[in-house]
Amino acid sequence: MTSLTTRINTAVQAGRKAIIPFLTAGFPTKNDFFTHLEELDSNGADIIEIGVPFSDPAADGPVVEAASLKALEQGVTLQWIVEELTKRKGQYQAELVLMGYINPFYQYGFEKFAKDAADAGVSGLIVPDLPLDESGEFKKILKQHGIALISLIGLNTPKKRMQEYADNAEGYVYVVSYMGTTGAAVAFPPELKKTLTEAREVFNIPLALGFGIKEPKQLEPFGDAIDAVVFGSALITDIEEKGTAVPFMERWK
Amino acid sequence: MTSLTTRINTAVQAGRKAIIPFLTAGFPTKNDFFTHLEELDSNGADIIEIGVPFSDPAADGPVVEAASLKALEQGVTLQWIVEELTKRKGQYQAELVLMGYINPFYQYGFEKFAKDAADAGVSGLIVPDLPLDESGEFKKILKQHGIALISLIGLNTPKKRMQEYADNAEGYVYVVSYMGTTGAAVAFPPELKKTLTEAREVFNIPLALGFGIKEPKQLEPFGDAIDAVVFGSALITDIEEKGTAVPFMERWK
Amino acid sequence: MSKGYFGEFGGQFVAELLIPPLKELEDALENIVPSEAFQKEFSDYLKNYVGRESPLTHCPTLSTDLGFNLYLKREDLNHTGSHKINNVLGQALLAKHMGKKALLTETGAGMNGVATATAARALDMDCIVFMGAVDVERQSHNVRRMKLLGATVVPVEAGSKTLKDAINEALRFWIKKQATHHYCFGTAAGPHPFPTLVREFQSVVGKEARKQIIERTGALPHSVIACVGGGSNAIGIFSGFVDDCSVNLIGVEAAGTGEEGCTNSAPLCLGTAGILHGQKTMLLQDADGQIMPSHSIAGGLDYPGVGPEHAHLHHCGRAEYVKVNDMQTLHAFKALTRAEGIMPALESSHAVAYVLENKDKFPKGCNVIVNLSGRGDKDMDIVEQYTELFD
Amino acid sequence: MSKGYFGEFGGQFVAELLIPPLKELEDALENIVPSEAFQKEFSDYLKNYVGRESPLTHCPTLSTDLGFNLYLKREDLNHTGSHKINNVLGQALLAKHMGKKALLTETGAGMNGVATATAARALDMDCIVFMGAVDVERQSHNVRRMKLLGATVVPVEAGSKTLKDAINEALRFWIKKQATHHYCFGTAAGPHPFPTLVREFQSVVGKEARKQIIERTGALPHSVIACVGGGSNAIGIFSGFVDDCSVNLIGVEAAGTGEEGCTNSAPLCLGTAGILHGQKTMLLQDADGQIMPSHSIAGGLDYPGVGPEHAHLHHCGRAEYVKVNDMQTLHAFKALTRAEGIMPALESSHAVAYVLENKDKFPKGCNVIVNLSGRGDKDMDIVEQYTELFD
Ligand SMILES: Cc1ncc(COP(=O)(O)O)c(C=O)c1O
Ligand SMILES: Cc1ncc(COP(=O)(O)O)c(C=O)c1O
Repeated sequence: MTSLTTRINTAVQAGRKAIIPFLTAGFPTKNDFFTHLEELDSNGADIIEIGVPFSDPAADGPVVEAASLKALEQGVTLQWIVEELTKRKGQYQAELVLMGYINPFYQYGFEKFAKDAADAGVSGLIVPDLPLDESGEFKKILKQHGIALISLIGLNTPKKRMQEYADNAEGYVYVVSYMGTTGAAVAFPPELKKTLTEAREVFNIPLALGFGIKEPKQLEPFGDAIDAVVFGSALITDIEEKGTAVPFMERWK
Repeated sequence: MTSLTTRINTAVQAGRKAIIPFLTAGFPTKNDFFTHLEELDSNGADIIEIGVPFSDPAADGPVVEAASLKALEQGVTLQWIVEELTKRKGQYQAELVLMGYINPFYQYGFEKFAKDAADAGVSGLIVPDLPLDESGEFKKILKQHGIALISLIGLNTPKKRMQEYADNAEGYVYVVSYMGTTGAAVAFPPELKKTLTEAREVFNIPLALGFGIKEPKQLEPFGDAIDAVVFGSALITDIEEKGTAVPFMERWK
Repeated sequence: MSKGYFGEFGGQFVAELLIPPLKELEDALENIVPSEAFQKEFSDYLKNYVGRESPLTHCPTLSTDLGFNLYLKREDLNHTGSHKINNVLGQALLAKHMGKKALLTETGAGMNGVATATAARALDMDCIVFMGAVDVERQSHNVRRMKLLGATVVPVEAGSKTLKDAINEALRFWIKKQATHHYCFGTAAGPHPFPTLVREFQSVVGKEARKQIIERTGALPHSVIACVGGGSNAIGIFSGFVDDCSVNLIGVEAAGTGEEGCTNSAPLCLGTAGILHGQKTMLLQDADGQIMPSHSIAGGLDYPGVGPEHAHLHHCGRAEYVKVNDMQTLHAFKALTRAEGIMPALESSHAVAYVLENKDKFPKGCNVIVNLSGRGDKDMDIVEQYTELFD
Repeated sequence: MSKGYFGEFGGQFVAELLIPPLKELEDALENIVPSEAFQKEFSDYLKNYVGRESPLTHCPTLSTDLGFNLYLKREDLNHTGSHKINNVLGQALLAKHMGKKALLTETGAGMNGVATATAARALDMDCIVFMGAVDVERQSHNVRRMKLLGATVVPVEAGSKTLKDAINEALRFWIKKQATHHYCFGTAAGPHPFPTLVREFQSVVGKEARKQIIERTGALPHSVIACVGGGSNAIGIFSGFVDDCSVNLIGVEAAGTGEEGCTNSAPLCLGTAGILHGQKTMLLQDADGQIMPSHSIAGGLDYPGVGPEHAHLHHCGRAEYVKVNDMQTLHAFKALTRAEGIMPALESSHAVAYVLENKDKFPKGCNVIVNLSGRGDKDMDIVEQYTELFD
């Protein structure tokens, strides 16, 4: 059982959902990013997803895309992220997960990345454009370095395919709440319940719900069907408005 | 022998070329046209060619075309020309020839036109877009009313074709001095001499040279090869400048 | 007097100075054109350069609406985008055989100019194009194409500064340059032998269409419909069916804005017999025989005359001539674009419009061919002025 | 891992949410496309709607200059003016068979957008086109054509506001609308099965060209040359000759302004391997794997990636990839226009330019085919900015 799984289980056992904020690395500036990371860490984050910016984030909505481009303009690279996290290793209570498109990892070198990321204290990776069929090699390397490759599933993922993911799934399962990109949903579609039920049957690791989440009451209908919640666009928007991550994190206490 | 032939022969016998000015009917205004016609008549014209304005004068250069369009704007029609000439019948010493494109005559009606034109004192007709092959019917009708249809020939008219024209030629032969439209030539091409020689062999009526003629000295090289001279564009330009046809006519005395 | 005549129409009403080059051309039409060598060369060009044969496209959506089968003869797919290239390539090739070094032509909408400039390049000849100054202004797109193709475009400032004046100027220029230049007349009009020559080169349209419709439907069509400017695309397709008495031939003229007495381009429907540009034909003219200005939203139809063979087919009743106005044309442009993904030239849209506006005249289930003489890219600027049509 | 791969390139690097529609499409490619019914319907459309086969035109003037025979495969004569229609009609037809109601696509220069909007009308489907805001601006002519065809054009304001961003946006939209919409990918790139599907529909170009050159010359050509943007016209013609080992296949990329380090569109010549838009391929990217902006005077080549099969043909050496810059392209545009009366698209002009600039690489008297992927009308505004070229 990876540290990510453990962390979520602990929260669930404490009668709450694990809290997983997402923040683009180097957003809004290289310095402020670490301030906000700190705020997230000391205000209830169980796991923090750090976005690795990419020029062509085809699975993201406008908020994350804009944050990503802004970070790139400021010279944020995967190497910078790994180096800065290495410097700060051990400072964070939350588990750290990197989330980014495959190409920057590919250019970094899968082997080198896995080693450096493990050294930096990263325990998981989410790659939205690396579906099951393409993930074999990278996943194996990551596993060798103790990094979990998180599976993403959506409303159109058949149970049979969930099973294929489940065979090798680690950490937690990222359930995409609707058919779309990050940050968009106003209401979750009715099929979501079925997806969560099936996922619960298939996977023996926790389920995290993400995409379009702004506030706790959105989760009420799901009860125990989910174990963790991921929020990104709404958080970024709030940080942009208020200059701090604290108020947004307060909502989830 | 038509009156046109007689008139030219008389001039030649007097040791000079017959003078044939061309003026567009109704140019520059309906009234002034008759003033200028008078000037031409009393200043040495043997024959006067009166242009019947047409919207699409495809054998004319810019000066005659502009005069033609100006006349049309002032409401000059073939009917008006015939009527006005009828009113003035007998006032002119010179023989009168109408020169115009075929369509206005066609619309007027060949038969009616021939009758009315004869009544108006017109003794000849020049139709630049009515070559031999198309002229049969109209020519016959004109002849019945004593009007000569003048033949036009050019530098590219083969001797054989001149002969075809000659079989029915009346009045005079209009020899076009160069390959082009009215008013353009600066120098006559060398082939002109040959054309004139051939024409003299073929035709037994006088030869008039036209197109691009401004002043008597242009004719010097031709000696007896021509019997008459036609000028139009240069005359019109002079009238436009000076408001009278007299000075231009003076040149030819 | 019957040489070069279609019934009472046609002839050779030109300056004597143009008789020799016309005779030279008559000779070429008689002796060079029918030769096997010329025909082979011409059909090679049509196949390998122009892209013939052009398809016959069935319009599924419109046919369902209409209750009968609408087929389009796709001259829009020819190199340079209209039927004009068939004629100019034929003439250019002939000119080359005749030893001419250059082509001269006139153009209204510019399609004939572009086609001629193109044929000149294909056959390595010079090219000069006369174009009314008003047309130069409103068809700037095609002027630019001609210039890119290396042609000299001469704006004609005389008269109404449109096609008829460009023809006048081209005739004038031809007088001067007849030794070196072939006048590549752009439509099946003008003095003999042009109407015959142009029909000859455009007859491939009718031959193909006849073969294609029989292959596709097993029978001759009920009707064949084409727009008529000078009449070359129409005579081209009609010629394939003129001997098939059962086939209705319908020529569609441009009614202009369409109200009583408006300026139009419909000499067969609204004109009288007269003589212009070397031919006796039907003309828009006043009682004194002065040619009237014409108008159509389709530049290529904007001519106050029409080829003499159409005047004859009209007179003897073998073909019917009708008219369609600017707004009907725009609606047809939109209807065909939206229904089938085919943007017709505004000229061709006239023919389409006649079918759409008169569907009751065609029996249910019959087959109708419209000659789609050109593509509509060139007309986008005009069409877009009618934004209310496209929302 | 080899499904959807060409050697080491290709794959299906997309969000999990796009796996189901891609699998659906794989099924359709396997089961519907090869069926006799589909093939018949598709080739009927190609023949009767698109106007295939397209001719193979010999260029007499340029061939004399070059010392060998230059032939052009005339995709410019297709309905809508480029090879794009072959692919989109195939995909639209397939989408219809799959029960989809609408097409979505991306476009750079607008040619794929126009073609897709057209196919949508031909098959009575809805159409939405994503286009970078910069491209909307500079290709307004094609935007207008799409709108006339009833398509919805969505300007994309993200990123560099060009083709790659339009693809991102189209992928995003497809996630949402996969139930009703088929993503009609415009070139032989993107996630499996698009590279295979697009090659399948473009292979008609190569099949025809092979048959035609053998008919005309009795032999296979020395070389086959095509411009490479995403790579669909190139893969279409290459596919006809890839098994003929003696035939040189040459893909021409866009070098942009051409000086060392300039922004270009030549990922095979100047890029490195990477992953973008669902595929592992050659890309223009920095050391961190960020995609770099691309540039070419030819909008349709302006893409920082390339279809994976080209990356493979490059890697294994079966095809050679070269590059040509903007000025060489303009000169070739002019040369072909003036020599043969054929105005090539600036994309296609790249392929022509390679031949003109490298004539010593071709043996005297040999036969060379250039794929003339599109017509140049759309590029007149650009070309005319270089007035010094055209006097
Ligand atoms: C597309 C198209 N159709 C028709 C015409 C009319 O000419 P015609 O009547 O000679 O076919 C033109 C003339 O430019 C044209 O461009
Ligand atoms: C005429 C033309 N050629 C080539 C291309 C490049 O695309 P591909 O490389 O897919 O053939 C385009 C793209 O728009 C095009 O319009």
